[in-house]
Amino acid sequence: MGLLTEKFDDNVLTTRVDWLLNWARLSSIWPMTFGLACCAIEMMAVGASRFDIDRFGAGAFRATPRQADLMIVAGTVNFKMGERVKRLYDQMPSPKYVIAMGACATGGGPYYKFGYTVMKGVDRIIPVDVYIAGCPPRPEALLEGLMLLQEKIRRQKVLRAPQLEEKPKAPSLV
Amino acid sequence: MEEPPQTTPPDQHRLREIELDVRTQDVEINMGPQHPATHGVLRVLLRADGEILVGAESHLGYLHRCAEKIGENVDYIQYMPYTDRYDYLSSMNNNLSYSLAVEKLLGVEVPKRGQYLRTILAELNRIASHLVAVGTYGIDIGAFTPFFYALREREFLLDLFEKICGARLTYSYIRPGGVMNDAPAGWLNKVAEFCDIFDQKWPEYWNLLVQNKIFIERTANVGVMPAQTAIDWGCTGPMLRGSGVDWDLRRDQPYLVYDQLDFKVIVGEGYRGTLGDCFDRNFVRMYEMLESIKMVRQCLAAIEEGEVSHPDVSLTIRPAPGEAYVGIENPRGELGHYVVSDGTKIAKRMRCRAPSFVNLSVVEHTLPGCMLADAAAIIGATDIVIGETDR
Amino acid sequence: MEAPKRDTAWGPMEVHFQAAREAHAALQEAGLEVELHQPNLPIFAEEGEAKRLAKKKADEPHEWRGDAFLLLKDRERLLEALSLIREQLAFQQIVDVTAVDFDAEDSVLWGVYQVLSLTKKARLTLKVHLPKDDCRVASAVSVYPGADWHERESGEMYGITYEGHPDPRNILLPDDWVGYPLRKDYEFPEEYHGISCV
Amino acid sequence: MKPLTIIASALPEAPVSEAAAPQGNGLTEMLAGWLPESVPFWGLTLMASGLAFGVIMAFVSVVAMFSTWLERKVAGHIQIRLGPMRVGGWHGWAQAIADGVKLLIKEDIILASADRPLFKLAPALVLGTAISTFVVLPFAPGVMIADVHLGIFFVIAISSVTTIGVIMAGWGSNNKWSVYGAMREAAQVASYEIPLGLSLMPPVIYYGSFSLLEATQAQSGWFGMHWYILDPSVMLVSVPSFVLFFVATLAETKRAPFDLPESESELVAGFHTEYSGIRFSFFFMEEYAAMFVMSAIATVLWFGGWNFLGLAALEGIPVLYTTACMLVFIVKSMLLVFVMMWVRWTLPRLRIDQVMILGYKYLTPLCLIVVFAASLLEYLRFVLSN
Repeated sequence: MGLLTEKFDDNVLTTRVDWLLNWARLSSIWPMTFGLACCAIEMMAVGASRFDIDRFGAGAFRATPRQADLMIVAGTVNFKMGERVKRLYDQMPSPKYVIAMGACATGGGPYYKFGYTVMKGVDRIIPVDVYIAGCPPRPEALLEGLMLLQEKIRRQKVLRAPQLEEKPKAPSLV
Repeated sequence: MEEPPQTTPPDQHRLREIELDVRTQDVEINMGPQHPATHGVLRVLLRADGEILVGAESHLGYLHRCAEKIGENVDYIQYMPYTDRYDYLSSMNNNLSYSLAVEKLLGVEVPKRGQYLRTILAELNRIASHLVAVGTYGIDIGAFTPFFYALREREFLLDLFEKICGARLTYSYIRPGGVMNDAPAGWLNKVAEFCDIFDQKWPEYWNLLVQNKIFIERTANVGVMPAQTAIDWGCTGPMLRGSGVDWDLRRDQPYLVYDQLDFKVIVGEGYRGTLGDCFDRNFVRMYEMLESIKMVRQCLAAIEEGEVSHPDVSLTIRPAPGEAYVGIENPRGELGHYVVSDGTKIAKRMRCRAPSFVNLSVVEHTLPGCMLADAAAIIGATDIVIGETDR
Repeated sequence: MEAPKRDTAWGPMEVHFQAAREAHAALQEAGLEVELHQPNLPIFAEEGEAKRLAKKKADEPHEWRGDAFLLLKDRERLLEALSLIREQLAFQQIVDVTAVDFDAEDSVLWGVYQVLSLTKKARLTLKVHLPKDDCRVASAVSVYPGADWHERESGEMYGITYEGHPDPRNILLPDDWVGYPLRKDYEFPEEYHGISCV
Repeated sequence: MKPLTIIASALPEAPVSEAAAPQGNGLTEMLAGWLPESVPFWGLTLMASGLAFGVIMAFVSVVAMFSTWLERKVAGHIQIRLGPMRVGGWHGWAQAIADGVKLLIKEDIILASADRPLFKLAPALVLGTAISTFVVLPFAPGVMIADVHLGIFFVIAISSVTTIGVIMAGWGSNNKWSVYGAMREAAQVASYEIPLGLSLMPPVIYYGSFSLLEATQAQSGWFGMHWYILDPSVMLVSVPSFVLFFVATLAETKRAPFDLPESESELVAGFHTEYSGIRFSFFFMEEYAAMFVMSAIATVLWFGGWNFLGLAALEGIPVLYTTACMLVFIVKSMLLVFVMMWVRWTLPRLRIDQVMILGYKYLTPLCLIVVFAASLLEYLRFVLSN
């Protein structure tokens, strides 16, 4: 699809095709099996019986970044791990999405002031699509974050030329 | 005194070459920090000869969150939330250890009802933690379904915790001087209800996972750790008891109301395979859940009305100078807080002795000689929480 | 052996005090210079004392409460003391090795060793003073293998050199980390590998 | 049926090369009827092959998609969840379509350090071999691409080519986990080919033919219920041989408890760790296609193929009869696929040495015993019937 991406103007065909592609993408967001800290436990709960993220088609947790669409940064990122988070993000095939789950991934959380190794938000190394508040967020909050991400994907334009500004580029770690 | 076990026999590589007259090279594989079997962000560097491991080296620090430094910069009550996040599967126990250490410095004892509530919550949290441990161990072995069954009961427990303190995971409920608030009306009945439900559900895990032939094959005789090694390396909790050492802080250094409760310390007995293997550690966890239910029932029978917090302890705490170490039996072993106070409202040292950290240190010595698939089984049986090993 | 009596809500106290006294006597008998420090406040506070303490000014003199500990005067003889504690006094397990930087102005760090006896069911705390300008002490790994990772950790956090440690690398911090974070005079870094820390 | 003599008589008559050509030529004749006379025979054959390929490809895609959806639903319900519920409306029926389209438009990453030809060829080879096994499946009377006389042999031979693809994928990825997955696959499949082949022998001895079509026709008695596994005179060997075949099938198709090549908690994703997007979906499809093929073989040999109670009554209405037969065949196969999923979500995973021990020390000797018993039984039946 790389050849066709972002080459066309708006018309009936492209909007319908866009609708289909976006529908496929938002209906099948495969997260990566990637837990960092406390939030990972709530992420597990989201996969489990009561909340069951699989209902929305996002339950196929893939262990390898190559097959994942969504990286849920569930927990505190420190500098040592940040390098790996960045690498894992780079290993994912596009289109890829990032959810910063919880206060730590969003902005350092309770470790903001005295946490000398804690990265003050994962958005300093990778672009984030959805931020979820909470420490840790409730599973419902993660489900809502997923739906916000789905809304975001629904509005994307695949074949048509982009009209939104590009995301700011994150600084490199190494 | 026993020599520490060798990580990798240095001459093994050469010997093999001579024996087989084939030039072979060990594979170095990097397991983690993002790997499904490392329970978080542990990284283990494995050296393998085909499927057989010849060396292992753990790398930690991917979740180092500087909690001890923070403890020296914030006051005693402000530090409570950080203790929650050490071992995020059993926050109640972390709160308890910290609160007891501060209370030791303050010299105050919580009223009886508070002590009973603390005991009930610590034991319920132990069950919740063991449920995750047993469930994720199933995933490590390759069985996904028991995990979901275990989490089903855990959700019931989390509802109970949520009712009493408002949080699902990070409670800050047990705090210096007592507990946050008294149990809401009907809460204790709910706990009794849970005990009955759990008694019915427990055989499900036992039959589905532990009694499974493949599970036994995968865990029995794998990762055997003799009792002496476990003691030498400072292992505690199910790791130590799985090796057949009869040691439980709840019985041997009783705190709270444990001296008034009647319970059995579960010790591995080599029910399948050798004493001290992965099966035994899991076995200890399985039966400890039942013992916890027993204790909770006794507490429910004994609890009486009254105050839950000590009236002298307020939000500002300035303990007398001195130092206190309190170790309690966490689901993973001895969780100790070592607090050094100089009489001001900020501690001089806030050390957390984390059981996972110590238990993990022996794993890299257990791995050589096992197969690659056993690495997942052994790390899983250690039941580590990275938030605690890295702090 | 019977489980020790529960003295307090945080566990038995008397058995630990007893163990500290016994260990003090045994170590002194072996010719090691050891001080026994015992708290001088009663275990339980009087009613209202905690409230009174909470309002107390910092410069008022304090009494001392908590655990007893042994202070080993000569840090060169640490291994001797530890092996005596392990072999003769039957403290089989090392619980914790850590250090304390009590004050930035202090000239010494405290090296703290917590040991546990599974047979006596008692704990013991041994301390040594390590001068900050010459921060080294013998590694306890040869006596207690379990001290391995604890020493690596306090080594990187306090800049203590554990002499004879089999693997003295950083364990929690990145290999290229600058400074010893748990020292009181530690300055928080501005940036790490181009990522701002503030 | 001529017991005991079949193997000798079947082999020289039907060498594989001849048998692989379209036999009934139904499709070719049909095309010849529609197209002008001037179209040469090779053109017709080519067109027929193309058409057949298209049909199979579509069928495989549908089967794979349905199976992925089913797998997630089965997993969900076994794990007291619901599985996909939202995508497309009713019970997430469109989930697999969304997954497929998404994988199609995902970025296709080829590592700079990968062995590019191997890396690219592997998924195609794997899926191609999985598809070609569909050629010999008798879906319904007259609905069969090729009636190969050595059909069973063909399936076994072709399906083990998958292993080469997996090894290529593992090696070409330049990833240690992948290499481990590939090596495990090689060891495992090589070991389980033996019990797999041997466990197919009892039915072959019973039918006296390697042809899947003949096997199906042989089970049409008793109003469509004369299935091999239901025949009381041979139940002593038919049931054990099916169990052995099923176990060997699980290993052959890399399903739990034998999913070592891609064991998630050990090898991340095994041999397809480095594959993304469409190439990964090929492996995905292959897994489900292979499961279906193996279940279909079991259906034909043990569960009567398209035969079902009273189905022959519909023979007067050809369209209805064919559809019903196909439906019966597919439902039977999918039921076996369901059992495989059920096993996967129930059992833990074996270790590689245990897999080997199971294969060589238990399955192979048991298979030999069963084959011996089957021959003996067949001889007795032959003696008694004469």
